[in-house]
Amino acid sequence: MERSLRNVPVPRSGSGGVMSTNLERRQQLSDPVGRLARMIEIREFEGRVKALFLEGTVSGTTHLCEGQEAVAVGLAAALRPTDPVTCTYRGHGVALALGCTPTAVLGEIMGRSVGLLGGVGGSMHLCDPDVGLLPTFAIVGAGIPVAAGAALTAQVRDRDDVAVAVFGDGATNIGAFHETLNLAAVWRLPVLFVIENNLYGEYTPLPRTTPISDLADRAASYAIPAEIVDGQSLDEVSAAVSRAVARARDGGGPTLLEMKTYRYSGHSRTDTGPYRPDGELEAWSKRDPITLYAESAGLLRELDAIRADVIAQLDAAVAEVKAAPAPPIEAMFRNVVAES
Amino acid sequence: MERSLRNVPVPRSGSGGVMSTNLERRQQLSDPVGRLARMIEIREFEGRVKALFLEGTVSGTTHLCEGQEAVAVGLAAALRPTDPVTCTYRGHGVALALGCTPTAVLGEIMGRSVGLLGGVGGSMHLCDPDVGLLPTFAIVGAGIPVAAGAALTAQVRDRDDVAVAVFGDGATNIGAFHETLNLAAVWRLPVLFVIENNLYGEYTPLPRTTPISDLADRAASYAIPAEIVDGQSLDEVSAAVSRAVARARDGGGPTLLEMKTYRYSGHSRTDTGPYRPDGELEAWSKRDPITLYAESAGLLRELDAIRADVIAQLDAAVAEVKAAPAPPIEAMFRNVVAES
Amino acid sequence: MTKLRMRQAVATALADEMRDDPTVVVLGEDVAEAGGVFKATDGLLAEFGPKRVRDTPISEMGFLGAAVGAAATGLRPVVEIMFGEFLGVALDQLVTEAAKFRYLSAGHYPVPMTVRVSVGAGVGFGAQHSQCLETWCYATPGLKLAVASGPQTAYGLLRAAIRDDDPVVVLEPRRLYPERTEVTTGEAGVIPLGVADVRRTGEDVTLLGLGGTVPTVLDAAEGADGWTAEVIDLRTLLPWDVEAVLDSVRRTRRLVIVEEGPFTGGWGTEVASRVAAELFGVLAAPVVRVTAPDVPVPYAKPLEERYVPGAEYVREQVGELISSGRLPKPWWEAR
Amino acid sequence: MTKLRMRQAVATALADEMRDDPTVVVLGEDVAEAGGVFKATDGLLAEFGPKRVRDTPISEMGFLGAAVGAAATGLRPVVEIMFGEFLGVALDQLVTEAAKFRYLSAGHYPVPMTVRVSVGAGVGFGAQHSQCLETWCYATPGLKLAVASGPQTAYGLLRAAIRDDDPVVVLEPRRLYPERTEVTTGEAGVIPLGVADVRRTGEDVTLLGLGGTVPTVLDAAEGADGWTAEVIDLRTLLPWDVEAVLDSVRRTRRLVIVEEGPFTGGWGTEVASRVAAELFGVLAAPVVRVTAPDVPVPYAKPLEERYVPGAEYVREQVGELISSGRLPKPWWEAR
Ligand SMILES: Cc1ncc(C[n+]2csc(CCOP(=O)(O)OP(=O)(O)O)c2C)c(N)n1
Ligand SMILES: Cc1ncc(C[n+]2csc(CCOP(=O)(O)OP(=O)(O)O)c2C)c(N)n1
Ligand SMILES: [Mg+2]
Ligand SMILES: [Mg+2]
Repeated sequence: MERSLRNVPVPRSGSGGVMSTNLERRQQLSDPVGRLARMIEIREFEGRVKALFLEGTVSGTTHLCEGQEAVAVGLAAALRPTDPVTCTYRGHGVALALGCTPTAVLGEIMGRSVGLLGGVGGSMHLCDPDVGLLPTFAIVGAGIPVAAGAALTAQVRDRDDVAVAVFGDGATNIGAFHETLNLAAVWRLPVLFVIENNLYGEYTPLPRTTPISDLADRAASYAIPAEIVDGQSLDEVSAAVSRAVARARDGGGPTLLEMKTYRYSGHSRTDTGPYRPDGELEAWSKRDPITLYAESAGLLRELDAIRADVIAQLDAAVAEVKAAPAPPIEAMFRNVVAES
Repeated sequence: MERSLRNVPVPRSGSGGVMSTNLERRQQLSDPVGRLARMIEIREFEGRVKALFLEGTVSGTTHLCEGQEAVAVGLAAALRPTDPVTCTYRGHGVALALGCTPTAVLGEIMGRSVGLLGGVGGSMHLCDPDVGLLPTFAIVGAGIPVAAGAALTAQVRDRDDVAVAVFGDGATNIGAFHETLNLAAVWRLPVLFVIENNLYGEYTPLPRTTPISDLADRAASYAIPAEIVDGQSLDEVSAAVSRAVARARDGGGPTLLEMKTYRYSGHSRTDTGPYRPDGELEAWSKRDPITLYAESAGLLRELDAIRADVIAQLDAAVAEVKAAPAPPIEAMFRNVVAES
Repeated sequence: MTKLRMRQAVATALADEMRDDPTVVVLGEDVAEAGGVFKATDGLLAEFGPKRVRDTPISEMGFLGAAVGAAATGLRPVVEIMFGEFLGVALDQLVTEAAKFRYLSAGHYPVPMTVRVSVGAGVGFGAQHSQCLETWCYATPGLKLAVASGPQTAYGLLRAAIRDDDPVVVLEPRRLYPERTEVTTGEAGVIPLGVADVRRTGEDVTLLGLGGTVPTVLDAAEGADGWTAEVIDLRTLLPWDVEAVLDSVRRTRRLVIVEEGPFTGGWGTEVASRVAAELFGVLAAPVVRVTAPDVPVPYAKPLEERYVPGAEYVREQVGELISSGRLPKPWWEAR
Repeated sequence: MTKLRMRQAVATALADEMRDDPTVVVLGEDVAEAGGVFKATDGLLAEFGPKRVRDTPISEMGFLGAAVGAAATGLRPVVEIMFGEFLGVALDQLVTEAAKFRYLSAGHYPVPMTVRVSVGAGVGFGAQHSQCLETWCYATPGLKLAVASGPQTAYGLLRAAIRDDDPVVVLEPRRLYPERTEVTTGEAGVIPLGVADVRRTGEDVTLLGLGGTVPTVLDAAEGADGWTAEVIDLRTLLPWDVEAVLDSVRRTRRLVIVEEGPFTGGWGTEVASRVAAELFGVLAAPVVRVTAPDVPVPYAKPLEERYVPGAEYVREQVGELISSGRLPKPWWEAR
């Protein structure tokens, strides 16, 4: 008995300071202003990451999610911090939405000791057990079965957690997607499969790799419920997730949710998306999730003030991270295996 | 140009003797008596393999297909010998149907030099390029993408071959199934996916691993046509395969065919199928493919004579194999890499 | 002490851990209702019920990945991979996810998962169901790998693996499942990971076996004529017990490693290269790797029997090494 | 001779083979329209069209398996695996199917398939996109494995791989894609598989590099003080050029192998164990493996830079070996 307690993740201390902690930040999503602010934060955060990458301050790679903010925030708002989430390399937005601080996320992206993993992970590897974020995955599809496993824990240990796997449209063509949806259906696991259908896998548009256009249709192969969701509407995202979560907590098993969304930036690094047809980006920008939500929540007039606030905080975070040291060489030897 | 010719499989010499050659045997399927005789041959062959296994003459493992004869023979009858086929470890029936001689198949199962691979492969590894049989697969699902690749060759080289993957119901839960159907759909490959749905994957009934009962329904995920076929009716199998083959040769792309069938024996080796509900085997036996075909083809009265003939030939084959030597030690070093 | 077949020792270890720790669950194809195709999970469903003992679809990537997620969040799953080769459809979850989860979570999501894998030749299963494949796990920091060599090690290593807070692969040579010996069960039977076992003492040479080659090596030592061998069962390959092996070889000054897989790139290269480097100048003869030839595992019985190194062949190689001081040629080069 | 970046050398090799042989096709994620994420297939779609140059879904098992089937029936597919780790979701098709097809078809269905794989650290891609993973292909009779070390070898080995009648994996260290050197193209530029290349002659030690460590090793030899090194680019790991390495070490009597991956179980164990055994009594010092430490590849720049062995570190290790005759400690043990 005692031994198994070692499995329970140890809460990590927030990066503290005057900023809110990760759990406080999660709590802020219960309020419309908090949700709007978080979407703006993600947008502005990604802009800064792009600039830092282009100036050479961030090395390796980054995958930005501007345009997809409503999915991240709408999802996080409908979950509890104890609900485990797996996500991809395109995870900055989900991490921030779940509550990770900009300092901790940017710190990781820039490989600094203030990062979520102290800088040994990088942009594709974010993690924060306090808010349910399992290590994000750089392998397409790999997080899908892992989320099902987290749901298995809930089922076996009689917890009412619901696990969530967030992944892209392109990931629906990989074997792990198929195997996991089938397994989750057979075992009636409390898990949500959330597709961020942003129309592209890297530089290739969906129709060139996938013979159907509504990926939610694939749920029929596993007899599980599915919904197509307007991924640009935070409220619709939250509502759909809430419905699915309620069913799962109730023993009703898995759900597949297809969020129709769009990424404004290219796939990664310096990609600008030259493969996109003219006007596509503009058309999607007309349904920008931040504007849509500000409108529907009656917050259009507060928008500038909120943005100014967010920017001030982000600028402070950027400064903090830039001033932070890289991890010591020693850090690469930690957490390889259990200390004996 | 010349180099690529090395890719063309070199026809192997049949095992000869008074028996028909593999290509002659394939030709025999154009005749109803030939088809009936072949189904009986498979039934009787498997019975002999089982006995040889139980007496200890066959080592390792065997997977028998009694009850599934109409799928094997109906399929083979609707294909050309140049159409490439991938099949599983449960491949004795398909190999015999395609034309491999009983001596060559049993020789392989018994690890003798007269076997299809000279005895280095065993029961799970049969192969005969003359009749289109690629090496059979011991890994569930592995033959599915390989068949798609054979179809790719046809497409790129402008051949009108149609490739076929034969696999079990259980294999529809593995990633390779999903990935390949999607790929074949996107590329409109001339390939048939043939599910032998015999209701069990090893000792586990389908409903315990799969949340839907008609596996053909999974074709919708890839927007490809599918049919549910009475796998106990040779004529229906042949008709469905012929329709799908015609579409594929015509550039119409892949088809998924679900053959509803049943294996009379257990999964492998000494398994007797104790996990099957009472009466299930008896119910299926009432729709025995051999009897059904003899009836529909008006060959009931010829049945005994045909069987006697088949048995005589099989007994001769068993004797031939038993008398044949094991391969020399040297054989294990052949065909590892190209001889330089 | 009770007499157990290796497959029973596995089932007993599982049951003992499941009784001690309610978070231990068992997953795999046909492990529940059927008790495993090798009967190594027999009786578990009856005792622990369908929540903790689960048959899976044929979806190795799916259920191995589920085990990773379950382990990271509060269970100790034990997964059965029926034949080693099936890891080839699921390796990502083992080496790229599970092995790196602790690192990529700053220690917050360890993966206390055990993966039991049946391996090896000698039972006539052919080229795709007979390999050992230890090297698929090589060069993977974060992963541990133990190999059973009979009922006692199957029991003791498995219990240690389940208790370990990192992902551990336990290979079970399938031709040993029917082997029956006395087994110490309970705490006294648990075998710590990373510790080799000197099975027999001797003077002239250290014979190192792992898994399926341990019985062979003991046999070879037993029948030796003119020399005596210290026999070590390495038991754990990742991490392996460098000190125990060096200690022995420092005394015997000769090392012969017996492996069941192909020569090129086999697991023994790790041990051989390390020992040759650390004991340079101490060794009286080159380190010898007695292995199978570089071919896929052949099916026909006489070929498969020749493929797997046998006790007689080991004795010949050792004898030649000791008498000549030179590297003996393997049988397939002497052909 | 033209100056080419390594990624251009790859594209040129592909184009040259595709012109010579209409059965050569190229498959992979984003290899067609985008010309590859590393631009190593740039221009092929324009010249050879969509029938022969194909973007695939994200389905490594599916398209690698399709390549196996295509190769067995009359094409010579070249598959791009974008990052080495992705083989973890498709390994079965490579090692259990492709590598054994010739054997399991009595020679009738060889698999002349080439798998190009970008590998290695040094570009900040983190723990799941930075490994070399040569050992996943180890102990796999039937498979060949070559590793590019710059534009010329990328060109020459790839052409040989495509022409080879067996499945060949070609690893391309991704941090070398931008490297630009003179390249001999055409027949004269083809490099046979299985043949190592002596890049520099010297007397005191043989430095063996593979892929990404070849530039490091050349650099180390260049700046050596008080000793001279013979530098070998192994070029092919399966099968490796045993004779060339033995020849060199017979002369220098010292061997230092430089690897980019973790110490335990790295590819160098194969070479080290073989050389130590064959040249027992000839070596003047133990064979040294200079490697990365046994940790996942860290992201932060100073850590990643320390992780990958650099020229200076190689020189230190060699210097210590030569002066002391003893095995130098790796930097992480000296910490
Ligand atoms: C198994 C695997 N194959 C390929 C890749 C390379 N890759 C990284 S992201 C990506 C596109 C994924 O597209 P999608 O799933 O739609 O997610 P998005 O990036 O659009 O969010 C690819 C192919 C990978 N990381 N893992
Ligand atoms: C990847 C993989 N996993 C598991 C197995 C073990 N196995 C062999 S046959 C089989 C059942 C397959 O069932 P099905 O696909 O329905 O075919 P059937 O045997 O009924 O013809 C299993 C699980 C395997 N060979 N390969
Ligand atoms: Mg996408
Ligand atoms: Mg079945």
